Amino acid sequence: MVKRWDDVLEMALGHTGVVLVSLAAAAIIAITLGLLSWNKSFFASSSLALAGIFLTIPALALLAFMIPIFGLGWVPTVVALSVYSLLPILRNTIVGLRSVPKQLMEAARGMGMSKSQVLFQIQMPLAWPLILSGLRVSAQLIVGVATIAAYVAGPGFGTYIFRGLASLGSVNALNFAIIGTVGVVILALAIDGLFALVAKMGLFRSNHV
Amino acid sequence: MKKEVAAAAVAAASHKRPSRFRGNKLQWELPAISIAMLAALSIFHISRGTPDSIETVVLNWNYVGEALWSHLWLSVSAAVIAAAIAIPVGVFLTRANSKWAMTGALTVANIGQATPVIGVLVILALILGIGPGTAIIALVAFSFLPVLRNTLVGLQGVDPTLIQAARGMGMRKSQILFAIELPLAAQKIISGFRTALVFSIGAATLATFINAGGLGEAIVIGLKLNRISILLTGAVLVSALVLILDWLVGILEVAMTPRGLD
Amino acid sequence: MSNVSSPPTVSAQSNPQATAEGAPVPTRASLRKEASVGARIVFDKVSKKYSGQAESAVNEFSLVIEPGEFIVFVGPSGCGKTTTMKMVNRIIEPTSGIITIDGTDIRDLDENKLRRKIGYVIQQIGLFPHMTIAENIAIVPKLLGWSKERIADRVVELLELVELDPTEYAKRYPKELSGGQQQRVGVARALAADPPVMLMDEPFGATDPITREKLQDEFLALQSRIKKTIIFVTHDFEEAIKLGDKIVILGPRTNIEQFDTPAHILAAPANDYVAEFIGSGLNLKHLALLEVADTELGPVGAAAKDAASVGIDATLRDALDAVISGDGLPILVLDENEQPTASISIEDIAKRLGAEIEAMETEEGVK
Amino acid sequence: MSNVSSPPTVSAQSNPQATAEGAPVPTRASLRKEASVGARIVFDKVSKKYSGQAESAVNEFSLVIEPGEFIVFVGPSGCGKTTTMKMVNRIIEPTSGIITIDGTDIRDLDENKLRRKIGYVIQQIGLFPHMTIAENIAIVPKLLGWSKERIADRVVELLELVELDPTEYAKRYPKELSGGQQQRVGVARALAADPPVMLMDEPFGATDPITREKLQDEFLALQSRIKKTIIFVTHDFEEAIKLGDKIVILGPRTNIEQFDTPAHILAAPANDYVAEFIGSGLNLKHLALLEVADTELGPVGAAAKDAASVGIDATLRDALDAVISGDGLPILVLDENEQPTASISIEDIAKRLGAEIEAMETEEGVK
Amino acid sequence: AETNTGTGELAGLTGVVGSKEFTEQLVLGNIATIALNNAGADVSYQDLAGSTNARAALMGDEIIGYYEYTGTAWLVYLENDAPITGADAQYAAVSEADLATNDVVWLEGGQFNNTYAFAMNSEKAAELGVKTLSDVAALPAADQSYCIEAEFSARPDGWPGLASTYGLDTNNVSNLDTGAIYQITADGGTCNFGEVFITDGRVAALDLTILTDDKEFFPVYQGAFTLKSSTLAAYPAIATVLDPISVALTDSVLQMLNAQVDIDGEDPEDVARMWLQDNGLIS
Ligand SMILES: Nc1ncnc2c1ncn2[C@@H]1O[C@H](COP(=O)(O)OP(=O)(O)OP(=O)(O)O)[C@@H](O)[C@H]1O
Ligand SMILES: Nc1ncnc2c1ncn2[C@@H]1O[C@H](COP(=O)(O)OP(=O)(O)OP(=O)(O)O)[C@@H](O)[C@H]1O
Ligand SMILES: [Mg+2]
Ligand SMILES: [Mg+2]
Repeated sequence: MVKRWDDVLEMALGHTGVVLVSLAAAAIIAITLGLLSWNKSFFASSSLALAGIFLTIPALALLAFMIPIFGLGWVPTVVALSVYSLLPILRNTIVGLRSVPKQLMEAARGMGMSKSQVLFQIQMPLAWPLILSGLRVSAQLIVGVATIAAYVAGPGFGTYIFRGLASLGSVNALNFAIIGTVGVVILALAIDGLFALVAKMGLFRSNHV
Repeated sequence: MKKEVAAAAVAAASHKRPSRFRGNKLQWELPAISIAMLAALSIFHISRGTPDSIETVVLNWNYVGEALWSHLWLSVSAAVIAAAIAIPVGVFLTRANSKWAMTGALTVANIGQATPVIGVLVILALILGIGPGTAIIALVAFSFLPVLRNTLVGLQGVDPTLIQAARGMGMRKSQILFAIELPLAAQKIISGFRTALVFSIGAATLATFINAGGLGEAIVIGLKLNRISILLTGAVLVSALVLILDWLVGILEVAMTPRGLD
Repeated sequence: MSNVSSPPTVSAQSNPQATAEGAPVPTRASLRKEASVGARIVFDKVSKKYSGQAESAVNEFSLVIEPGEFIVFVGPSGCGKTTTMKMVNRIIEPTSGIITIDGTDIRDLDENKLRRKIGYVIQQIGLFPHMTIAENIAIVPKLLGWSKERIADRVVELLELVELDPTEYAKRYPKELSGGQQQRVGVARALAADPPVMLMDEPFGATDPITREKLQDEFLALQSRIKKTIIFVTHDFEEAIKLGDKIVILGPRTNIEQFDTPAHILAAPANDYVAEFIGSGLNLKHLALLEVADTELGPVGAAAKDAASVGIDATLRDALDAVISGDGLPILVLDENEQPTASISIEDIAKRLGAEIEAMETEEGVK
Repeated sequence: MSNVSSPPTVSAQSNPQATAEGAPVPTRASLRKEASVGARIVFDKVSKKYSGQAESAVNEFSLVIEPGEFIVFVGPSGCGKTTTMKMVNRIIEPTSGIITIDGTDIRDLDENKLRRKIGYVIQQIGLFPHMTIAENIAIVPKLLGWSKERIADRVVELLELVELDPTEYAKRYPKELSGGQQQRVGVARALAADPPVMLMDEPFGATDPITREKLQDEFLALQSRIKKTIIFVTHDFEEAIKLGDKIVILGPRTNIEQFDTPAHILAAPANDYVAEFIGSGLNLKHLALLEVADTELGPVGAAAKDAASVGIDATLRDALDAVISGDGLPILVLDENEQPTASISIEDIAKRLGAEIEAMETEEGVK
Repeated sequence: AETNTGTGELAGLTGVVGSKEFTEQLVLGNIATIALNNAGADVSYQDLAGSTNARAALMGDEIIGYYEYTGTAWLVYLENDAPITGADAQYAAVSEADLATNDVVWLEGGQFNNTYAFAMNSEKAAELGVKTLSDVAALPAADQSYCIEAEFSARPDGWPGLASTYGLDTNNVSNLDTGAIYQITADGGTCNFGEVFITDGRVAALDLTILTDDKEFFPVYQGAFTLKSSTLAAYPAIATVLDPISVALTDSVLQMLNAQVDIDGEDPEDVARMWLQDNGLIS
């Protein structure tokens, strides 16, 4: 097995990369969508519906559909992971923005803040803990889902996991599956730790309610 | 006399209140979209003419009905069980005030979320045997985190002056929890549950790999045998299930939201 | 307008400075314990320092409150009044010092049982937004397991007490009420289970003068029936005079500047700070505590026939108001049947006040 | 205590009832528009009915507020004061009726530009919990693009204005402040960008008398420099008298009971409701508006050598307070150099008040 | 050592050779890669999860080619209902149709047939005394428990046809993931009979007994290298390099190679290289 450590390192880096890139893309899309739609009932529930439907499309189907468009490798993986991770962020953004106390909204509007200023300076910071919670759920979700990169020759631990699962019963199968799975788990925890760290550093200061 | 007044107050006040479902609270677009999707699917099937021998295996009411039912059953019970565990755990963690408990529980939940469902399913099947029970365990692990996290944030976000007021009235911790904190955090917790439900419906497509039924079988057959009609049937039904269940929970949420908060 | 004087049951506190300096001293008041349902509350060198602040918000605060006393805290904003109150029902734990209720250290009491015996009107009102007004008020009675009918009756009774029409407001939610209406619901909620002790943090701050006066009168009537121990914070000195058996005038960091009956404080403010706090018209305020009936009056003839008049049960403040509304000459005093029975002049008023102040000063001197 | 009388620039409103009845009438005040930076606010039959309520909270409310006027709303809790204010800056849209500012229907104005010109102190304070005190105050200046230094200076200036030490409080979060401190931050925040119009909903309700008086004086000083148009809600009638150019006394559903200058209202309450609202000691309150300097005084010799004294710039209320602290006989009046210059007796005070009331009544009659 | 000298018949051929994710495919993919590079190409190897993806990658020109099975292509990509009996007939039909409709060329077919079969725990087989599927059909219903893949349950060459041909009892059938079937069948309990692929190394590794398809129900799944006709036109030597290798790949060869990976735990690439060298198929 030892000669495979290089593989493992490469997989770990690839896995982390693909997750972070996808998460960043998803966060930008979902938060933007949330900011645009939180007070428009139809728009909000339609985008939530869409984000929910994405989550039900089996990875295999989604990727088979994307290979002709995006080819193999990082691109289809990132696209797939991004659409999978929209829902938790989007839903929490919408709910978070909606649950800001009424008297604070009134105070803010009374000061002549435009809708967008109220949104960015008051609602966003107050909704931030919930949005962050969505982000962290999404991060964990796609660390796991990123194994599907194996379907399209993308990076990450998926190759090992799928190879292991497909050959269960043969000698190395469990090793493959375990290395892959443990890798995913360690990565997941590391990424969540990263969130905790960033939150502590104050970049994502949570509100002082 | 006093009682009459009180009774009158109830009667007088309750009839003039406008429906809590006014505005777009019913979110009719959700069932509307799903009906539109199902209609499109039907038209697709009707216009395609006679199915081939592979299609006939799946595309019959018996098969679809059973798959739909088992999918519904699996995913809903998994989401409900996840919530039934995650909410109390969340409550406990916000009380325990222990960094270790918090880190520990979140680590477990993170692992549950991050481990690929298919892997958990197959490995659990080898250990516990195959079937719906095993599938539900895997699905619960998978849909646990969103409920837990939102429960934590929801409870931590309750206005501290209200908790102080409640404490000042001599409410026991449990009473404050049930009468004040949980209702006020409900929207955020339910939002987590709705996410969990979608997770669980989506992941239940994999239950077929351990003989636990669901619409996943149609999807796998459609995919592996390249039969678009079967694939679409499975996928559209799963999506419709997501929309309709999410809609129902949404209705429940509006119905449960205390009027003072809407 | 009700006529208020220091309730007769209130015994003058033996040198209040002594308690302020920390050692709780036995007082005469403890002898009449059986007569009251309130509780005795003792603060003994209680301090609270908020983490992250340089100075303690409450600093070695000592005070003895006798059962059934209505104590008013006045003091500059930020001096620690709210903090002190919250330590009584253990919303906040003191950094040091001891608080006892009826001799028991409150730390030895069950938190929740303690709190159910203490009605608490919180400064931020703090109504529960997800409960109707009726539900908000019913919380403690429900906790205590009252029957449905009893609770319903009580809610109606309390809403009427705080001048809110039950048919209109019982089923509303807090956000559908005006600020002052919400505040009154807060008071009703704290009163719900008739607790022997009340902590009231600026409970009438947002109510209009007419309603406020009604509420004050209701409170005094209530208090004369069931003597609760009440700690009451207000920024309205006239309210303090009207309601308090004793007033605690606090300086920064809950330093006790003066702790005495309203009459004593008005007669002899302990220092400039207290005088400034009372504000202008010290004597005029004092007159509100004195009654025409207790004053040496002149004969009916001393007043002109068409002079203004004042009831015999009115306060001297009202009498003075009537005097200046004429030309400054004596006015008529009417008895219960609205018949002239005597006259009152500015000199009569001034003399009575002078005598009162002198009496207070001698009393101080004796102690 | 500062000495306040109706500011000379305030013209008596031609029959206020006329405006109350709906038709905005041109007034003399509009002639001095160029002198003021405030804005003219006109309510024309404005109503607001909350959905689900049987009756409208604000009912056909009409009022003309001239530029630079300081208008105080007083009225029972729940009568619609807050609702009326919120319609001015369009937090709430009226069910019917029109509000204009400087002649323009506010619905035709850009909401946000409108609001930035209107400082708003909300009743529930509403500080943003995620921002420090300094950040809370800096919001509007930031919106207006002020430079960093200018904002920092302004924050310090405002914190000092509201009696909070900037070094201590600027970096704190709202939850780390007492109730009264939070309220003062709310006032500072509304003043930040020096808006020409201010809506102040019980802004000093939770502050102690000393601080409150300082704030009131600051406000009057500010107002005499830059004349803002201010709508101010209070439940403290003395505050209303002290601050208001005019007072609007409201009944249920914002029915205007009386709209006039403090002096007029005190001299001639329009009806029993108004009298009750003013409370006891009507004449005594009125004296607070009159000055010793404007009164016909007696010779120095009329007072005893050792009689009490009062400054010439004091109010008659203070003078009366001094009179009764003696024996009711005349007291000395001191000039700026603390030298006796005249004497004042109860008759002098009563006469001056009588003359004042008569003058007001004639004025009323003429109109 | 690789002979990436840029000379040889296939100089200039670059890209990726693909495979699916199970052992036999890993070996085949490596064999093709090594052989092509040996002939002067500079290609890399990439495994993909699932047939659909491998095929999509081929159609999208993401890979040069990969080993596919005739039965799979005929039933899945070409969407036919029924297989064609006989390996050669099936091969001829597939290669003709795939070229015509998809421009996909089938090189010389291998001599292996990775078709479906039913297998069971060898002890259990001895105990029940079954050797053929007809024997199985004769068992009491209680002993007839089957584990199959979802896709097998629907395809005409799968369960429905098989059950009716042999008259199997269909009351106790579990749907399972391919990977899990081997282990669960070996464990016994859940099912006595598991659907497997004949050449899979785990058949030997887990000591499974294959039941003879005595009625020759299963179609032929003959492996062959598939690629786009345009690629072959540009590099006709691909066929000359790979054809002799495919011919050398027999059922028993693949079983052996698969077993080296699955049982001995060797790396597929090493296994592929050793076999090519040992048989003188590369220089
Ligand atoms: N959101 C609402 N929904 C329904 N009714 C409301 C709402 N807000 C206020 N009201 C009612 O409208 C009336 C006027 O309320 P408003 O807040 O304007 O009173 P206010 O004069 O400011 O009283 P206060 O002095 O107590 O602050 C009250 O009777 C109140 O109960
Ligand atoms: N949570 C806190 N953290 C830090 N400092 C606090 C906190 N709460 C209050 N303080 C500070 O402690 C002091 C006392 O506060 P407290 O609320 O007891 O004042 P108060 O007398 O009730 O004032 P007010 O009349 O304004 O309500 C104040 O200076 C305040 O700034
Ligand atoms: Mg306070
Ligand atoms: Mg109000």
